[in-house]
Amino acid sequence: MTTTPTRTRPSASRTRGGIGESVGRPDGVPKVKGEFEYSSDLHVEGMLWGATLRSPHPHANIRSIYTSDAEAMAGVFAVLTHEDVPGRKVYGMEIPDQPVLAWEKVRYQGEAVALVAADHPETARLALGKIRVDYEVLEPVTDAETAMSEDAPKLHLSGNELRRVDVRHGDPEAAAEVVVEGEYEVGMQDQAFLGPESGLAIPDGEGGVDLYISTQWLHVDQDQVAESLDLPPEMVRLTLSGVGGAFGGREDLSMQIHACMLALHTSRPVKMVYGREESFHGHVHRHPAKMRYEHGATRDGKLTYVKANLIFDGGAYASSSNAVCLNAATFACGPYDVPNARIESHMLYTNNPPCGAMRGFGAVQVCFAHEAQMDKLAEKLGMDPVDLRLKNAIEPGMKFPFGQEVPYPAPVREILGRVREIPMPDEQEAMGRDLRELPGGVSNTTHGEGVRRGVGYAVGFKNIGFSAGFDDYSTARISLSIEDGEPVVRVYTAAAEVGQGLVMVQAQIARTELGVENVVVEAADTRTGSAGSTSASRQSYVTGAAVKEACEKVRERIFELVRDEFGESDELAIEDGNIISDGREIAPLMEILDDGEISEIVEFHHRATHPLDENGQGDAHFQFAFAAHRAVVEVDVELGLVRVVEIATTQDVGKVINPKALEGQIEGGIAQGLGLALMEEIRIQDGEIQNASFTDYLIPTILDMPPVKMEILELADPEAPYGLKGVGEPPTIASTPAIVAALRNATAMELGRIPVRPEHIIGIPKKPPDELPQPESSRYSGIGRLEDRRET
Amino acid sequence: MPGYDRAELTAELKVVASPGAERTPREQVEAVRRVAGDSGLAHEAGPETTVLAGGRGEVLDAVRRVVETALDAGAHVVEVKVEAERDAERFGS
Amino acid sequence: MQFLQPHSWREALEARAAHPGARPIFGGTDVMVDLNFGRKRPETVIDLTRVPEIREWNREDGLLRIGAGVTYTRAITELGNLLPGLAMASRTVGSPQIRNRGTIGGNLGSASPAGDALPPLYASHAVIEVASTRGTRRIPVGQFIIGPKRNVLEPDELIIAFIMPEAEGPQQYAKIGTRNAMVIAVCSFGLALHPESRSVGACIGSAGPTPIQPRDAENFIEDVIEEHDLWESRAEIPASALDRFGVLASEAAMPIDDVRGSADYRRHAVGVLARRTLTWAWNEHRGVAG
Amino acid sequence: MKLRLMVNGESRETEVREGESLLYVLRERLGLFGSKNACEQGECGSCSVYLDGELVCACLVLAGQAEGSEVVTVEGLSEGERLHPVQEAFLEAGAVQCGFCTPGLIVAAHDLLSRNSEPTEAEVREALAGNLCRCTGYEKILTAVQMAAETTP
Repeated sequence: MTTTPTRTRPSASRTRGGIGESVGRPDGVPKVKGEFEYSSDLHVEGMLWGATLRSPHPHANIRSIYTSDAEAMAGVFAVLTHEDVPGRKVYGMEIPDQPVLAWEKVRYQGEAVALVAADHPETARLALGKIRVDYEVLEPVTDAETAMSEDAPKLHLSGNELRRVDVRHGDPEAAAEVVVEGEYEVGMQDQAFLGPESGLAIPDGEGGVDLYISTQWLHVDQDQVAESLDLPPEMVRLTLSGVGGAFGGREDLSMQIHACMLALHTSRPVKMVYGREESFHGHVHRHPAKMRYEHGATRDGKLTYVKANLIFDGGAYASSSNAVCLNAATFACGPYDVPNARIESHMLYTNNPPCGAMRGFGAVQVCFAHEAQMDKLAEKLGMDPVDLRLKNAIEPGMKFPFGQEVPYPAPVREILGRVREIPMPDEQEAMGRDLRELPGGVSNTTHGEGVRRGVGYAVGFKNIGFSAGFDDYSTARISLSIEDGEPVVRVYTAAAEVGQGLVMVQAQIARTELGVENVVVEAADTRTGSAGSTSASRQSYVTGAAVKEACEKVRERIFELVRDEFGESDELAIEDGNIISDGREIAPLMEILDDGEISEIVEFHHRATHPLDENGQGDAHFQFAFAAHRAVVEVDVELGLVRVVEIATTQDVGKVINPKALEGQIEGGIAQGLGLALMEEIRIQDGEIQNASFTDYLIPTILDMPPVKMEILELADPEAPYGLKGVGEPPTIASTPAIVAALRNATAMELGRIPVRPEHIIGIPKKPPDELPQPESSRYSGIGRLEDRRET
Repeated sequence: MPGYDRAELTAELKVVASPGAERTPREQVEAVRRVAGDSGLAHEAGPETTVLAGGRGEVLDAVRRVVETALDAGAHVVEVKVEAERDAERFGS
Repeated sequence: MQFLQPHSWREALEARAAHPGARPIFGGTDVMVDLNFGRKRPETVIDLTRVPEIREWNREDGLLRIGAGVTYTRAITELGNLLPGLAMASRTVGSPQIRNRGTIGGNLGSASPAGDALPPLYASHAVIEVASTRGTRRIPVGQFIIGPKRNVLEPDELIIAFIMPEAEGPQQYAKIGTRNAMVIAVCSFGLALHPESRSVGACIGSAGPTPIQPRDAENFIEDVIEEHDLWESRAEIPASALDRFGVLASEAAMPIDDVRGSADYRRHAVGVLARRTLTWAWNEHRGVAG
Repeated sequence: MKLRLMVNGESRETEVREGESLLYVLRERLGLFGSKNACEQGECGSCSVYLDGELVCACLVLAGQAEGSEVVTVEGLSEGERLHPVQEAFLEAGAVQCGFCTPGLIVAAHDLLSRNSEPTEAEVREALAGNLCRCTGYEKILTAVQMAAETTP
């Protein structure tokens, strides 16, 4: 019984595979056959292998680098340092502050110091061991508070405070009848995409280079690579290679400049592939945060004010920290009507690994805090937590604390009400169950003892697309032609498909608009104009709109041809490759086009957004997406082990483009939210990552993920193509606080820090380890330590 | 250098330290770095290079102060490259 | 790096004698991780997957003699009834892929305190048989592992088998992990009831430099069972005795703080696991569900 | 050193370095890129292959250990254009997003169904617990395996 894709909604045209259908992935067959080429699979004759020497010290000066031994090794073709950077020696998403290769100073463990190209990865690795770097090790600045203090060492010329965003709204000193305070902390989560950073750089023999790469934004890579190679952008051509997931972790550069430098230096193709340990050091992570909140309300539960002090650890370099700092400030209060607010959002440099974009981008951190506060307030008021949220839910026409009017649709009330209506999973007798349905699973830690059930709710929201004045436009070229007797539409964009299904959405839009079934979405490369970043849940909206408008232009030109030839005046349409005029078939496309090609390019710019003023006021965002979650958990309160029984969610998506792909985004986002709630954290001690491997950085397995019940709302956004909203990030925002709320419900513990560890659930106080375990004697988890690599 | 909140103006200043001056090349670079740092816009961009990133007005003021400091410290040559962000004019200015 | 692939046990011993300290490899679940991560790259590796003798297990004068090459999957499918404790522990190891290759001999070779197969061997007083061209010797498991990742194997010796009694009473194994699959033990506890010898075997895993047998806890509960003549009556063990057993077990633990868990938590959890596994095993002995 | 083995029904021979894993040999020497290198530690399952009929992580098998063995990779499960029911089901159910975990999951699901043709949901979860996926949240993968179980004769 194979289920055929049910057509949930009559698509605009009878052409199959349009908007609203669960169309399959065009790259699906090669992916299930293991023939899809990812950037780590690239192979070309005569290619060399690149490798990166990384600093073992979180903070040190470099006195000198000796490369002669490595250069002398057989099979080594190049050993490069900062002196070999042809152009600008620094790069960065917003501020050029990160060295391509360190020269004077290293600011985080894992920072790139030198490069090697060799004929075998093993040779390259051994060559790294032969490069001697004379470090003067310095005391690292290991947390954001220390970095803020006056006497902390200045990690960058202009000090350690990278950015501060204040939001002042109404009178934050307004009196309140009931006040709740709280301190909240979010650990450093990793994107943990499965495909390692990788790519292949091929010199074109005329000083230029072609780079095949996994990334989220070809053009921002191209600009930074061209700048550091001192080449005009046209001589640095990037093509998207198969991407093994991204979640924000591929927006910054990893090996792009490095591979191109090695390729140009050796005049040989160079492939670079990070292993998992190097990947943990080689990309940015989600910003850890320390947050202090104070909520004031009336006795009957109406919010009076919200005060929040947010401190983010941006790590050694800026990446996209500025934008995360702003996002957090604008979403600090949650989707509630808050008459008075004072928010301070601080972004600090430290010697910890650099942090940047990860799915949720600043909204995840503050949502954990404001939803915990709402539960604390509800408890103090003796109110049901959902009723308290409903009473304060923000609505279109109101003003966000940062001054922007809430645009329609903003269904906070509807999604909260509905998630509560979704039927609860039936209660199971704890004793005598199959081990796999108990906390601890087959590790046999309980047969039902200590198991308590908890239920928790949370609602979150975020901006879709880029904000505060940044114009993240997208470019699309559509070409319609006849190929061996068949009308074919080719879609050209530079938009990165990282697994989210954009290739399907682009094809569905083209089929819906042009009534042609045979649509080919071409490989993304920098020959087409920028499509902006595949992040901020924005591609279906912005690139979708560019594709839609370009198709409309092509369609209009066809109709002009039809009118010239047939003089038709009334409404024309194209269905199944034929021109239709109110039901009557006039002519097949082939006749109109014969062997010509119609091609149009569109650069779509969404509504302009504006920077915030010094009081944090401004129309900073152009679309908002909302999602509510309910989590049911079972906790073994004696051991602190957790089983998530079920997650129910309601989300407003404006218009369902591809039902199955939407469900995949929601279920995948919830899995990452669950991971942050229960197990995911990069543990750092004195600036050093303790768990740079999948052995100790745990992401949810299939045995950790509960069934998901979801209800989708389709309230069309008038400004968006087909009324759609971005869907990628909302599932990761409120799923985490919903799970923690359920844990609090089951255990009555404070749980102010995520990920929640068993120690927190059973109330073992968090105290620093009495003595640091010595490397050999008693440290059992040897894996994931950079120093061990230097023993060989 | 596109990104999220891109700086409207980026200025790259490279001090070509002159060996004969009172102050050593090292001191010339340090002097430049200190005054650049005080502008709140500066990052190191190479052994002798500093980059200033920010709004048009503040960057140009800082460039002037940095060049003056370099000359006072004995350097004869300061290479300056100023780059306006392609879409700068759309910055609601 | 030299790769040797003996096809008989004799050949394997000769290879090991010729290259003292050469690293044996069977499932590769530990050796290969070090190799892939470029850490310990041994001079010589001896692949034991083609040596038939260590893949067998049989009965030998009333005891089970299990080859070092028996994988976790086979421990589950073939030894599930004979050694339920070891089978339970094997089921918590890694994943199907890991269990199909990883061996109990490998666990003994790595001697990691977090090795899942180890507590059941301690709880049933297993003996490890090692051999070299000079001869064979047998070492009780408690004396075989002497420190984190260190055992008493001589540079020219290989582990051939481990010998332990078939389960004569209920056995249990429980392990704490911060995820419901594929986790290295934060701490674990193995327990075996031996009604015929009127003794209780227990072992703490991953909460000390080596697996630890909590002698005081064992002796205490054996005395309680004797005093109330519970082996025969199969009556309930008083709750206070079960709790005391847990306290004594946690006092025997010597945990550290590391990335997987804090020392205080490990101490607490060992106590809870000890009490619960004893409760389940005793209920099974009494023929009561739960 | 020389390595001779059967891969997807064909006998192959290639020169390997002693320290290389079977995964490296499959990918870089035999051009079979279907098995993936997400962790090279046996923690992610993206390199799952059959070795002499057993589901294993190819990254944890030393190349020499596969001498004379029979290896089946994801590329060996479909015949030409005809997909195996498990592959068909993964597409049908929407269980593929970035697809980096897909090859390992398909081999693991193939192994499960060959041993247990009607697995319960709990059995499917335990059998696939060694295959990490970061995009899908596993729901559609469970649906795909149930669908494949129903169609496999």
